[in-house]
Amino acid sequence: MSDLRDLYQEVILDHGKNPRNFRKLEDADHQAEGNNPLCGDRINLYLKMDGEVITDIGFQGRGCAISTASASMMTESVKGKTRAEVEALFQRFHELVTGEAEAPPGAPELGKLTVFAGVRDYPIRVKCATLPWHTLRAALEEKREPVSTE
Amino acid sequence: MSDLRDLYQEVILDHGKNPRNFRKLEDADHQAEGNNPLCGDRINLYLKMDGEVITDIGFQGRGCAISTASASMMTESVKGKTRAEVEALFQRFHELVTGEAEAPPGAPELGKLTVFAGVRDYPIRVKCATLPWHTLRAALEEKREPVSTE
Amino acid sequence: MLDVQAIRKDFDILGREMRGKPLVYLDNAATTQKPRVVIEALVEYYQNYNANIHRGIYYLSELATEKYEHVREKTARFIGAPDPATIIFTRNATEAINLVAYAWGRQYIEPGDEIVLTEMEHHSNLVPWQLLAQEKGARLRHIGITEDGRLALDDLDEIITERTKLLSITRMSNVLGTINPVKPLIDRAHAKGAVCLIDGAQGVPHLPTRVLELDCDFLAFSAHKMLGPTGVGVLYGKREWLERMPPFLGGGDMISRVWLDRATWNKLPWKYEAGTPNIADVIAFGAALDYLEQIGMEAVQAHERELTAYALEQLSRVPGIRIFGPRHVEHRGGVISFDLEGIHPHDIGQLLDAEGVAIRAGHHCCQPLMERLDVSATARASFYIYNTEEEVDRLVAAVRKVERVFSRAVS
Amino acid sequence: MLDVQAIRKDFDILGREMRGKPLVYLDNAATTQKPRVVIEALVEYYQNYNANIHRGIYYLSELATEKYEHVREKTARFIGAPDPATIIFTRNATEAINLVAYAWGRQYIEPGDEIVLTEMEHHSNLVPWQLLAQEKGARLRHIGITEDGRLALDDLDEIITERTKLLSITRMSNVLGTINPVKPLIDRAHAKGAVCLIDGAQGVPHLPTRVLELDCDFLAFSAHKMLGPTGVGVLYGKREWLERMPPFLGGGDMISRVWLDRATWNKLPWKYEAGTPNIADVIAFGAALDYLEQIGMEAVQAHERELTAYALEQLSRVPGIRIFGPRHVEHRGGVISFDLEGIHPHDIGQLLDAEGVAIRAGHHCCQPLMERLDVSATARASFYIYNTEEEVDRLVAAVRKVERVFSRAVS
Ligand SMILES: Cc1ncc(COP(=O)(O)O)c(C=O)c1O
Ligand SMILES: Cc1ncc(COP(=O)(O)O)c(C=O)c1O
Ligand code: FES
Ligand code: FES
Repeated sequence: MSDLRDLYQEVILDHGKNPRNFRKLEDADHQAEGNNPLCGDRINLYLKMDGEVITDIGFQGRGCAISTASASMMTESVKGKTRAEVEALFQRFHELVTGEAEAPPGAPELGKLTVFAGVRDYPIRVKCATLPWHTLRAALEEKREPVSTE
Repeated sequence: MSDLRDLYQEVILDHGKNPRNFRKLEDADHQAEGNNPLCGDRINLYLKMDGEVITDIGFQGRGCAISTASASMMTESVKGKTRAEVEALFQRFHELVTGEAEAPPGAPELGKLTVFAGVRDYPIRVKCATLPWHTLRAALEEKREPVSTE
Repeated sequence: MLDVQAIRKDFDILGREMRGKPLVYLDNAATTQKPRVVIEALVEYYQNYNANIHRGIYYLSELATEKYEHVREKTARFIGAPDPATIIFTRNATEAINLVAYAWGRQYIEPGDEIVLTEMEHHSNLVPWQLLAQEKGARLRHIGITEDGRLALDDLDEIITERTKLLSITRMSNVLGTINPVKPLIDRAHAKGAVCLIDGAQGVPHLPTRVLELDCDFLAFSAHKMLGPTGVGVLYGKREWLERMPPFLGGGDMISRVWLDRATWNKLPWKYEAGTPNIADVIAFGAALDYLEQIGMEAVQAHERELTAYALEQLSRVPGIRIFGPRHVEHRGGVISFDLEGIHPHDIGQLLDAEGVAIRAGHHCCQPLMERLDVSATARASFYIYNTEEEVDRLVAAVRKVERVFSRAVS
Repeated sequence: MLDVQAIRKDFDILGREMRGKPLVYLDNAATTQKPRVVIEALVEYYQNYNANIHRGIYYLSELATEKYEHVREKTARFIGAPDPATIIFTRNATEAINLVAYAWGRQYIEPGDEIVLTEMEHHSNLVPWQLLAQEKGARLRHIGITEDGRLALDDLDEIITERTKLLSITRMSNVLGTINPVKPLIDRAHAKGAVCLIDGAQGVPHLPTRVLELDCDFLAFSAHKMLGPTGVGVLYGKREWLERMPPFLGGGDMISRVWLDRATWNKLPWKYEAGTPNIADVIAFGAALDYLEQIGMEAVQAHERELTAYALEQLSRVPGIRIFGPRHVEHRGGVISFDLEGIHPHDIGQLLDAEGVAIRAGHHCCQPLMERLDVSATARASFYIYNTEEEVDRLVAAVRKVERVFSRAVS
């Protein structure tokens, strides 16, 4: 499965199997639900904010390795960031996985998230990788309707 | 139009242009309406019977050369015939135009009607040739519903 | 101008014979022929990447999905619709109109409402509204036609009123060739608050179409009348209507979530595409659109107009002929209905067939119009990009021959 | 037994590569591949006699009409229907079911009536009835399923009752592979006076089908799942129902006479076929039917059963695998749904794709069944006449590899 190594990198497989921050925050002050209509997978995202800054974040739901790893690594990346920083990060991530921009591996802002670069060759899986991010944005905007990735 | 000579024989063109018995019988005791759903053409048939014998017959309506000629020549052939004779004649005519049986030109029962043998090569026109006959049978059976050729 | 000889080379069927004579195909209003690229697109699909689309996670399915959805974008561009999600693929124009009659009509038409049609509509733009009107207790109104086959606009104020909920009219008559002034009619109907559907089955294949300029709420047409395969129709609809309307057919692909007793709907356009779509033919339709776009719809229209002017002139000299529809070529597309005195159109068609000339004879799915013209049928020749003046000459010669054969019989 | 190697030669696509590996196509429940004769039938039609059918009075149109109607006879014969007029061509199985829901359902379903479905139905056999039930105030009932994915028939007396107006069930599950005992269920529903529709989308392509023996009132299926082109579905209906039901779509061809404000209907089967049909694809479907008939549906079923038994055996040895559906191969067709512990089916599908193995991952348009199985999706391999044991081996090897790749990550 040589070509697939790019998609299923070790770190993705690891986060897919052992997602970090996989928990409901009982005292969340922001939350949102996201779903991927293509596969029916869902994610619930919970946030605690201090002003503009995300102080805690957790998620639950079921999804594939890509979406679970993306959610897991996203929670790690955004903790302690402001809304504006998250938004900027989302833009870079989106460019990375859709292949709109060539992010050199290790692009400073993205950090470990560059492992998702392989997704760009699998259009259907782009939705998997971005689902947690769309849901995060919805939580920040306090959307009530579940968001979906289309 | 050499191949078409068989279909549009002189006698058919003549009856098509100058149909015989093209009139409504005001004192008809049997009548029926027929229509060809393929083209929307219609024919009205009027009969006077004496017991089992057709003593007078007329038709009206609009149709192509084939159906008009067929109606015209049919009226000439069945006048004076009994129901049973008409039914036998219809069977022979049907075999002729559908090509189910090879009727040698001038087959005695069919008489002049053998000019319709050419119809067999044009499946769509079989309905034109048989429309008057279906309508005649309906008139004999005193059907109230308009008949159609399918 | 079109390079018609080059175009003809793309259509193998035009080189074949019919009844031993070179085929002259003049039944384009019924269906057009298909260029080689369209046929090849079908073969390529089935030989290389046939797979069911949407949600397939393997390469063939991804490719098929991408190609299928790409044709939606092409279709949108072809009619000037900015948003591909407003393009719904159906089986044919007829189904597209029925979709509106069911999904929009059952929701928004109420007793006493009026639906405005014309006397020249195709059965496909009459019967769905009759069924709807009967079900809802609505009333059908019909814009009449003038002696030369144009819409009679004099008493329009009485027909399009506050009670009008829908105006559904053809862009171009498939019998008379009349090109209708749909834009001012749409404006008038909109001013009264009505919704407007354009039956583009004849319009879209022959005239440049910009839905935003027309401002129609819905537009229906068929791929097979514009070089595409059979089995594909298109419904364009304004997003606001497509969002508000309930779905039409229920099933796979048109849903978002399904429970045993209820369901929620997919986004546009999939909300209206239930079950496995006609994948191969939609993809091949893309090749037809490319072909037409390369020629340019202005050029298509100009070519047909020239041919029609020539045919009208030549045909009008045939003894006993009667030509229906507008006298001036600016008011018509490449469709010419005619009859010959005392000769049934089916006999004309049969005799032309023997000459290798394929035309249509019949009511052309416009029985009320036949009634209005006081005929049971007409003979109809209709042109497309590959037809030539020589073919018109063959038509005219054949029609003259019909006339001679039959006049012999009168003597 | 089938000569599978000879069969494979008729399918060019089976010789191609996917992701650099020879293609193993195991998504036949979604759509099958098409043999060369089917593709050739399309090309032949478009190159030689493409024309609109019915009422065309020239040679091409007569030929096209004859071929199109001839396929109706073939279709009738294929399912043992004595009368070709009881065969209606639609776009797909989904449209065929919706036709019944609209034309029959709107006429005969009343408030309080019950419609009996099962928990394993495809969305296409759920959503149309949900829409109907909501509109009419009818109630949906569902036959449940057992642990091994068969219909739970214990409480049938409570489900099929005097209130049952319709039983609509699938002959074979597209997820579990379960072949349902439709005949006794139909008899039971008939005894209560209900009408019975069989969703034959999976059944007809894989099992011999005799409608007279089944005694179903309606049967729906799709050409594209049985070697035919996309864009063709079939509805078989008993003549008494097709005669009594109102039409579904209104438009050209389905009428007898049309006035401006009303119309009368054409005879069967045309009453239900509005507008230009999918002529080319119906004709090509004829070639698919010939192909299957030549093989024989008993042989098709036997081949699939053998392959399924082998696959079940091999797959069941993969660590962490869970196989859904009946354990015994007599109760199932060639569809195997499975998952691997802790691995999402989409990841399985993706990794199999990289091995050249095309399977489907997802809810397979059966969300309520997924709910019942307590999964969000399954991976599904499904077979047809051209699949081999070697391909099953490739599948199994690939699944094992998936398992290894992912278990690495746990360590
Ligand atoms: C059991 C079943 N019913 C109905 C359908 C719908 O078939 P189509 O998408 O061809 O309309 C399918 C196909 O996915 C199926 O498997
Ligand atoms: C004006 C018009 N409307 C609608 C239709 C119906 O098109 P289709 O048969 O492709 O549905 C036609 C085609 O005959 C037409 O000419
Ligand atoms: S497959 Fe569902 S989110 Fe990836
Ligand atoms: S064409 Fe109408 S009866 Fe012959």
